[in-house]
Formats: sequence, C-alpha cells, structure tokens
Amino acid sequence: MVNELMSNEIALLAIFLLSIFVGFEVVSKVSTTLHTPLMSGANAIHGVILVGAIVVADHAKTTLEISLAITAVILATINMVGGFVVTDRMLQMFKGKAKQNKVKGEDK
Amino acid sequence: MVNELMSNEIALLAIFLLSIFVGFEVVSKVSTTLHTPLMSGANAIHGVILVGAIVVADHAKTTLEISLAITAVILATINMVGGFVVTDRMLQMFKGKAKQNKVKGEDK
Amino acid sequence: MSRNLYDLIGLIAGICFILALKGLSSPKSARKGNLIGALGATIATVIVFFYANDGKALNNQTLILAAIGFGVLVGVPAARKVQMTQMPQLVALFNGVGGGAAALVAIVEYLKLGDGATVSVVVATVFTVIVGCVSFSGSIITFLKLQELMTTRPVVFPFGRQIIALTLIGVLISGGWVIASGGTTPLLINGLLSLIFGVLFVLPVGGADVPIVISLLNAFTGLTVAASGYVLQTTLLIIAGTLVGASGTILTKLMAEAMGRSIFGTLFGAFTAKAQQSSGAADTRPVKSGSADDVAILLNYAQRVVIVPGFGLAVAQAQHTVRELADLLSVKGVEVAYGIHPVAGRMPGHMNVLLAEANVPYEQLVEMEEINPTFPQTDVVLVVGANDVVNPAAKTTPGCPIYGMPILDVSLAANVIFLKRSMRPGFAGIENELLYEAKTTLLFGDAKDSLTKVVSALKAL
Amino acid sequence: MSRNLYDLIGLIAGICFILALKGLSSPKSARKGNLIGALGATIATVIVFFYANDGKALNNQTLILAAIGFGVLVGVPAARKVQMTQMPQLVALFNGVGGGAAALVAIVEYLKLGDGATVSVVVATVFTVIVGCVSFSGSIITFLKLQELMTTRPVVFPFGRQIIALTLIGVLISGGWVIASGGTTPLLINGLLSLIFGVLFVLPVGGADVPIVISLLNAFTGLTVAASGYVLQTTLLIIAGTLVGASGTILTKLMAEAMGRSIFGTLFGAFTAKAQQSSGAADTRPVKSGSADDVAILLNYAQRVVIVPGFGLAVAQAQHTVRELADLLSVKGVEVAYGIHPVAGRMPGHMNVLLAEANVPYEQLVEMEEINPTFPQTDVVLVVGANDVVNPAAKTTPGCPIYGMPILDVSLAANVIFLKRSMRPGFAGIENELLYEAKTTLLFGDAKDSLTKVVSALKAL
Ligand SMILES: NC(=O)c1ccc[n+]([C@@H]2O[C@H](COP(=O)([O-])OP(=O)(O)OC[C@H]3O[C@@H](n4cnc5c(N)ncnc54)[C@H](OP(=O)(O)O)[C@@H]3O)[C@@H](O)[C@H]2O)c1
Ligand SMILES: NC(=O)c1ccc[n+]([C@@H]2O[C@H](COP(=O)([O-])OP(=O)(O)OC[C@H]3O[C@@H](n4cnc5c(N)ncnc54)[C@H](OP(=O)(O)O)[C@@H]3O)[C@@H](O)[C@H]2O)c1
Repeated sequence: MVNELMSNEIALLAIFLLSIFVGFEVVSKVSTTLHTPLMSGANAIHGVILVGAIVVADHAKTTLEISLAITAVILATINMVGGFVVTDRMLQMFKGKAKQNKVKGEDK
Repeated sequence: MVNELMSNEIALLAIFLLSIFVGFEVVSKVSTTLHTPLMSGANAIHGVILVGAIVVADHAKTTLEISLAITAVILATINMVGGFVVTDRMLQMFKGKAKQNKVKGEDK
Repeated sequence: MSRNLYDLIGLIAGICFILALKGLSSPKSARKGNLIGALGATIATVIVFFYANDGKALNNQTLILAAIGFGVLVGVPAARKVQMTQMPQLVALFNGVGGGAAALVAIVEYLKLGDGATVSVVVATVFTVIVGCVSFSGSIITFLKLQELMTTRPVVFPFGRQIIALTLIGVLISGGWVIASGGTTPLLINGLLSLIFGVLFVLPVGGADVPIVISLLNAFTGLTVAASGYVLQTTLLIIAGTLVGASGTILTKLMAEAMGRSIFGTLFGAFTAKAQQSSGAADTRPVKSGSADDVAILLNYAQRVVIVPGFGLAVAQAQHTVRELADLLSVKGVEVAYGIHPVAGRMPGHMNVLLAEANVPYEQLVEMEEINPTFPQTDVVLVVGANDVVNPAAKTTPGCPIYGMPILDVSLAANVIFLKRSMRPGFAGIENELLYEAKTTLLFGDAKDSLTKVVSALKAL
Repeated sequence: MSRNLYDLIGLIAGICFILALKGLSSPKSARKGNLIGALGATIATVIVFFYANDGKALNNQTLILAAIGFGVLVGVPAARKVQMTQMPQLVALFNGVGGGAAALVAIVEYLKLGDGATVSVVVATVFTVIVGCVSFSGSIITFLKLQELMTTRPVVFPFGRQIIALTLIGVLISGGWVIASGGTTPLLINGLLSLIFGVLFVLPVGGADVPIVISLLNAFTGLTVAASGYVLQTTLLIIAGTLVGASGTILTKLMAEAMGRSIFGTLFGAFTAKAQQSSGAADTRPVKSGSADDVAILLNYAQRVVIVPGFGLAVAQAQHTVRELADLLSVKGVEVAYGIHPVAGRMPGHMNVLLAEANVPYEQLVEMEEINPTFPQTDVVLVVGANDVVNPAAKTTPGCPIYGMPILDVSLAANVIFLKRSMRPGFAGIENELLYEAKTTLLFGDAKDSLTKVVSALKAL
C-alpha cells in the first residue's frame, strides 16, 4: 500500500547508488594534470572515517576496544588532516606567475 | 545515539539532493546540437507521473476523484508515451549517411 | 508486492532515467538513452499495478487501462505525424499535460486524505498544484504562439508587470490559505489563480525566446513530479522529478547562454526593453539585389559553397529545396557544406534536425567552430533565412543585443548571397552591415520560392 | 543533538565533499575545492562530539582529543615537509592509514555488538575488514617501493599466481566463517589473511605502475568507509565513502588509459609478461654523443628551445637546475617552453607539480596537444630524462607496449638532445629509434650533473 514509508535499507541503497553516479560524473572529465591532486583530495575525504572512529571510541568499553578505537582515531586523523594539507600544498604550486615569486619551495 | 535508523524525511532529502547533483552533472556538458532532443527526452521522463496517477486512480472513491484521476492518467500517458516516441523520431534523423536512404520523411 | 521490492524496482527505473539522461547527452548514445528511459518508464508503470492495491486488481482498473489506451492513441500518432518544424510546440504540449497530470494527482490525493494530511504533505500539494498549473497553462500559451494560433510577438499590456505581480501574490496567499485552513475551495482558487499566472507569465515572451520558456517549464514540471512523489511517498517519482528539474534548469541556462540571453531578460524583457533603435540612416543606403539567374551563375562557377540556414529556412520550410540545390551543385562538381550555428532556427539544434530530415548527409553538416576557418577558401556563402547568426555586429558593436555571441564569419568568403524577404532585421532587431557590402547579393522573396527558382535556373544553365 | 539534526548537518558535510570533488576537477577551482572538502570534514568531526553520546561529553573524550592532537602532530608536518618528488608515497601512506582506520572501526563495532549484530551488519563488517586490511598493507608496500626501501621492480616468485589465488580463497573462506559463526578468532584470522593478501597483491607491480595501484587502493578505502557507514548507520560516511569509491575507480581507469595500460595488465602483468625482447642488433649501431660544451653551443644559437622533462628528471631531482638553464636561455633571447606529456614522471601531472615547485612560470608549461604543432618551428628539443613519451615506436610499431599512446613529436624539430645515463630503454622497455638518428645528440650522465655542466658552459660562452 502506498503512503507507507520507505525502509531504511532501501533508502541507504538509493543514497549509495546516487552517490556512485555523482562520484562518476563529477570526475569523469578531469584533465590529466589534476589526476594527482584529485587522487590526494579524494584520499583526504575518506579520512572522514574519523567520525566513525570517534563514535566507536565513545562506545568502547574493554581496554582492547579502547586501544583499537584510539588507534583508529589517530590513523584517521593522519589521513584526513595530512591529506588536505598535502593536497593544498600541491595545488598551491599550480598558480600563475604573479603569485609564484613569494613562495620559494622548501625542496633541497 | 548512533545505530538508530535514519528518519524518512532525511532519507528523502538526501535522495533529493543527490538527484539534483546527478541531474546537473549528467547534462552539464551536452552539445548544443542535442539540446532539443535532451529537452524532449527529459520531458518524457517526467511522464512517469503516470505512476502517481494510477495510484490515486486506485484510491479514488467519489465520481469527482475518479474523473480527475482518470484525466490525470490520460494526460500523463500522452506526456510519457508521446514524449519518448517523438524523441526517438528526432534522434533517428541524426543518423549518418549509410542508414539515411531507407527512411524518407513523412514531411510534406 | 512488498514495499521493499516495489521500491527496489522503482530504484532500477530511476537508474534507467539517469542512464537515459546520460545517453541523451552524447550524440552516439542518444537514441539508446531514450530507449533506456522508455524502458524505465515501462517498468515503473507495470509494477505499480502489482503493488498499489496489495497485489489485487486495482480499483477502477478497467477505467485506468482504458485511459492509458486512450492516451497512447492520442500521443503516439501526434508524435509520429508532427512535422519537424512543429517539434517545439509538440514538446511544449506534452510538457503541459505532464504538469497538469501532476497537479491533478496532488489534488486527488489531497481530497482523499482530507484532514488526515500532515502539514508537509499539504505544503507539497500546494507546490504541486501551483507549479503544475503554471506549467500547464504556460505551455498551452507557448503552443499557441509557436503554432501561430496567436501572435508570436511579445504581448504587452498596460500595467503588465503590476498585474503579473499581483497575480503572483494572489497565488501565494491562496496557497497559504490552503495550508492554514485546508478545504477544497481554497485549493480550487489557488489552482485557478495559478493557471492565470501561467498565462500572464508567458504572454510577454517573444516567439524566439519561447524555447527557453519551454525548457524552464519542463524543469518546473519535473519539480512538481518530485513534490507529488513526496505526497505519495514514492521514491521513484522523487528521483525522476528531481533529475528532470535539475537537468532542465541547467539546460535552460545553457540554451539562454548559447543565444546570448539571460533567463531573466527572456522572461521580463518585453516590459523593460528599450524601443529598438531602427537606425533610419541605414535604410537609404543602396544594396545589390540580384535575380535567381544571377545567383545560379555565381553558384555554378564556384568551387566551394557553404550554405548557412537560419530561422527563415524553418519558416519557409525550405529544407527539402535547399537539399535539392546542394545535390545539384554536388553533381556539378561544386564542394558543398552546411555551416550550422548552434542557435540558428527556433530551437537549439533545430537546424540539424530539419536538415537531417531532408536527408542531408550528416558529414555535410559542419559546426560553427569547424566551418569558420574555411570561409577564406569559400567562393560563395548562401545565407538562407539567417541574419543574426552572421551579423558582424556581434563582434564590432559593443552594447548591441548580440554583442559577444559567436557568429559564422561569412564575410571572409568571396561572395555572400542572402535569401530573405525584405530588409527587415532578424530576431535581435539590429541592422546587418553585411547586407550593404559590395560582396553581398540579395535575392528577395520567400526562401522556398527563391530556392526553387535558383534550382530551375541552375538546371537550365 | 537529535538524530535528524545530526543527519542534516552530515548531509551538508556530504555536499561539501561533492563540491570538493567538483572543484578539484578543474584547475581554476581546485584549491577552493580542497578547502571546501576540509570544511566538510571539520564540520563532520565537530558535530559528532555533540551527538555521539546524546550531547554529554563522550566516554574517553580526553583520550580521543589527545589521539586527534597526536594525529595532527604527525600528519601536518609530514604533509608540509615532504618533497614534491616524494608526494606519491605520502599519498599512498595516508591512504593506507585510512584503510587501517576503517578496518579498526569495523572491528571495534563488531566486538561491541557481539551476537547482537544482524547478518547484514556482519557482512559489511567483514567487507570493511578485508578491504581495509588489503588497502593498509598494500599501501605500505607501495610506499616502500616508491621510497626505494625495497626494489621498485616487480617482485615475482615461483607459483606466484597460485599463492595469491590461494590467499584470496583463504580470505574469502575465513570471511564466510565470520559470517556463519561469529566470534573474534575468525575475524582475526580473516584480517591477518587480508593483510597478507594486500602484500602479495602489490609485490608483483612494477615501480612505474604503482600510481595506478595507489589510486585503486584509494577507491578501495572509499568503499570500506561506505561499508563502515552502513555498520554505524551514518549517512555521511556512506555518501563520502561511496563518492571516493566511485570517483577513485574512474580516476584509476583514466590514469591507466592515459599511460596506455589496462588495470588488469598493471596488476597481473608481471606474471604474464613475455621476456622483453632486447633487440640486440640495435646496440651495435653508432650514436652521436656530445659534450656539455657541444650542447651549450647548440642551445646558445637556437631561436626556440623546447624542454621535455620525464621520469629521469624526477629521479635526478633536476627541476631547479633545468629552470636555471631555461632562465639563462631566456635572458640570452632564446624562446623557451616546456612540453609536458600527461604521463611523464611518476604520476599523472607530476611534471607540472615538480616544475611549478621550481617556480617555472605557468605559461611556459605547454600541454602535449598544444606543443606538438610547434615542433617543426623548433630548433632544439632538450629531452631531460624522458624516453617513452618521445618514442616514435608508439606510432610506427604496432604491437609494441606503448603502441597507440600519444607522444611528443620531438623528431619534427631540427635537433634533439637526450640527457640520460645510458642506452637503457625507458619504463616500457623498448628501444628508442630516435636515439640513433642523425639529428640526435646524446649527453650521458645524471640529468642534474649534465644540466649543471651545460649551465656552466653556457655562462662561459
Ligand atoms: N535556435 C534557438 O534555439 C533560438 C531560440 C530563441 C532565439 N534564437 C535567436 O534567433 C536568432 C536566430 O538567428 P537566425 O540568423 O537563424 O535568424 P534571424 O536572425 O531571426 O533571421 C531570420 C531571417 O530570416 C528571414 N526570413 C524569415 N522568414 C523567411 C522566409 N519565409 N523566407 C526567407 N527569409 C525569411 C528574415 O528576414 P525577412 O523577414 O526579411 O525575410 C530574417 O532576416 C538569433 O538571434 C538567436 O539568438 C534562437
Ligand atoms: N606519469 C605517470 O603517471 C606514469 C605512471 C606509471 C607509468 N608511467 C609510464 O612511465 C613512462 C614515462 O615516460 P618518460 O619518458 O617520462 O620516462 P621513461 O620512458 O621511463 O624514461 C625515463 C628516462 O630517464 C632516464 N633517467 C633515469 N634516471 C635518470 C637520471 N638520474 N638522469 C638522467 N636520466 C635519467 C632513463 O634512461 P637511463 O636509465 O639511461 O638514464 C630513461 O630513458 C611512460 O611509459 C608511462 O606510461 C607513467
């Protein structure tokens, strides 16, 4: 019968499938030059697993659980924060002549 | 608390927002040549309101309700069926030289 | 059928629609895309019969099936028989009935729910009724305009903006009334005012801007379908409607950009437009007008001819005659190509459809970017009922309505022939300096008549 | 904070991620896109503190905050200090820890739920653990390879395919065991086998193919995040993870295509590759090798020089020296441009980053499609540590590994100078005929040393 609500499973499936299309479409025309920063940026985005890590760290009761969860928090933070910072650094270097002279790389 | 289920409203909102992105991204690079068939095809797609019309025609009790619902079914069918047929006819004409000789337009 | 299974199959239909839009965005897959869309729609329609009444035969099932049959009997022949030049108005009509259907669905559901409807459902109902009715009546007006059952010029009336604004306020207030108090009468008034608003809103739009409005109304109808999906808690309708709403919005923007217009200007331009400056001085200047024989000789001795079709070709329905001419020239060893401007004609891509219908080989249709570099090597350009799309003012006159629009650089060719009926300007209402140049020959008359004469003259040579 | 509000804000964060990917796909908006992504991640992280324990301070809150602080202290300096040439391995490492985190999250949640977990949750858990562990250990191996802490060559071992296949079967069986019986031991075994599989799976991949594998593992990690989102019923994780999974998959495909490889070939190529035919005959042919002074003279009297950097430039870290040379030539009135092949270097777009870091003006970096037509007007092409990307075999030798890959047509220029250390072929392992041509001069030695010598010679002229 109509006017029942959608089940949670179906809703999640719909969200999953639609996200796949969004992910596909959004990057499908990217130029080769940006492959590396895009990979790195996407990499940073999945660092949001930090949210999951925090949630399980809150749930965790036994020492084993707590130590695993805290490790997850550390790893996820490194992924997320490091990822965004390194992507930004990479992209900073793509700028035009005008702004280039002020930043002199820390490379050997 | 985590592990509750998502509410129906939020799920529908997520589906709505993701669909917006999919709709935007999918057509954003279309060439001008295809604007007209794309408009016509999208037009046919919203003919799927026929599903809604059938549902309310099933619900309908009073004569007023039934006649409105049946009108909706007719209109929606015209939109849907006519839309897909006309789009197909338009696109048929975009074909290359090879297949063109067999179809000779019914235009005056 | 369980709700889960129904939603799952609905999701599959929704994915068909996504794939359909994806397919329609690329020339190679367009036709397949449309078929996938039709598949999705069929799936969705069939399964609802197994779900809506818990698997039992639907109430009113015979009536419903008859209504579907009737819809098919009306829709398919219309779609099959329509002439390609009338495609825009047919699309407008189909869109209008879709909007009407969505409004009716929301109304019936509202009647059935009565006081049981939650506020959010009532809000969605009011949205559907307003936008569906606007889409319906607006589309009817665009149809009448394009079919020339009424004037194609912008209809401006005194206090036009004020009246439109007042109607809109009325629509919103009556909508609020429905939400606040419920009941059938407010909804009826709301629907009526919306219908009137739809008419008023489209009246001031000029004929050539109508395709943009059709596309906008198409997006509107998409949104109403999404809203009725919310009312009926049907995920598929939400997905399908939103997809059309979003892609229609982008498409409207792309169309407006391709013809150098803003959406806002299109809708309200008629009331704000400054009177066109008809540069009177120009009229007295001499032009070189030729006969069909002159044109035939010029074409006969050319090595390469480019045909530039425009709005006038569609009006004159001269696509078949133009093809006859091109074939004749090809036989005589002249290299012929068509230079297609993206917004030549009544709708974007319209020229491609018209010429393809006349069996013009696909390879001869050349897009603007590719044909432009070849004009210096072209002996004769034959401009058939086009004007704005070859007007150099787009490059030379900052501030003119088409300034910045890319054009076909026909002035780089050795000779230019214009087939038009008068010295009147094109859609944008601006003088075309090219008409007065020494390399230009004008052949006055209806494009189809003129072409027929040129063809006879060519055969006689 | 109510579940609804939390989900709503999560949705906003999800939209930030979509906009981030959109931004990152276009050069102009890339940096802003990344910042929007960081904003979304920040929002998501902050709100979970207000939601997870019903608004009260979280259990273990101090520990959690300390862990985040520690993560920042490790991640930020690593990201800040890494040399641009080591970027690929850092991305690999970040990806690996992300996969590891997802696996740990799933494990902890599994331990907590115990027998209360539904089958679908257990399935999602097993998926997360398997893929997360593979991503973790695989990424570590790619890191070791790129950092040259182990051999960069494909590691092939006897019965390699069989062993890998057996491990995979073990992974799947132990996964099934977890689903069937529950319990901690099966999950532990499953995780261990997955870690081993990750190692085995990446070992046979050659150094130059590693970027493709990193991108693939990145997509994998995205999917694990989506699966843990299902386990935790967090919409945001599902959206974010799926986005990364889908876009990562496309990106992997695009990368592989850009370098003319199939994904399958990349992963399993080492076991199936036929021994490279080292066309022995070629070795005996004479080549024209020059001194730094010869090269300096050639460059000094050129009107236009194009520099083609490749993998070897990255290896030699010669980007700053190459810029010095280019500046010197510019001062002397020589027109200098860089021809950038899309897959030159270790990662796609790597050359742009390296040269941008050396402050090479953006305008001098010219993409392949634009530089190719200019080679006939170029006097000298200086090929710095590149080989495959200028190898004419891609056009002339059907069946060779790079056949069909677009190349830089340097052979159209008047003179070609190669800076390389030996006559060894490039990554694809095929002879480059261009090295034997009359217009080619070879300057043997490490690219940085050679360039330094050329610069001194030029200054002395
Ligand atoms: N394609 C689209 O999607 C679209 C949509 C909306 C607006 N527009 C706008 O429409 C314009 C299209 O440019 P265009 O160059 O194709 O058309 P145009 O600039 O409107 O010119 C059409 C020409 O055709 C002539 N003509 C009309 N009927 C004719 C007939 N029966 N026989 C011979 N000539 C006839 C007219 O001159 P006479 O009256 O002297 O014969 C006029 O000069 C652009 O400004 C574009 O922005 C296009
Ligand atoms: N960019 C990417 O994303 C990517 C990823 C994976 C694979 N690939 C593949 O990698 C290849 C890239 O082509 P490419 O032309 O840039 O590189 P290449 O074909 O691998 O050639 C590199 C050249 O640099 C020389 N070289 C190495 N170290 C050097 C040093 N220190 N000083 C001077 N010369 C040095 C090598 O010769 P010696 O040994 O004689 O010095 C070799 O000829 C393509 O086949 C591509 O498909 C690219």
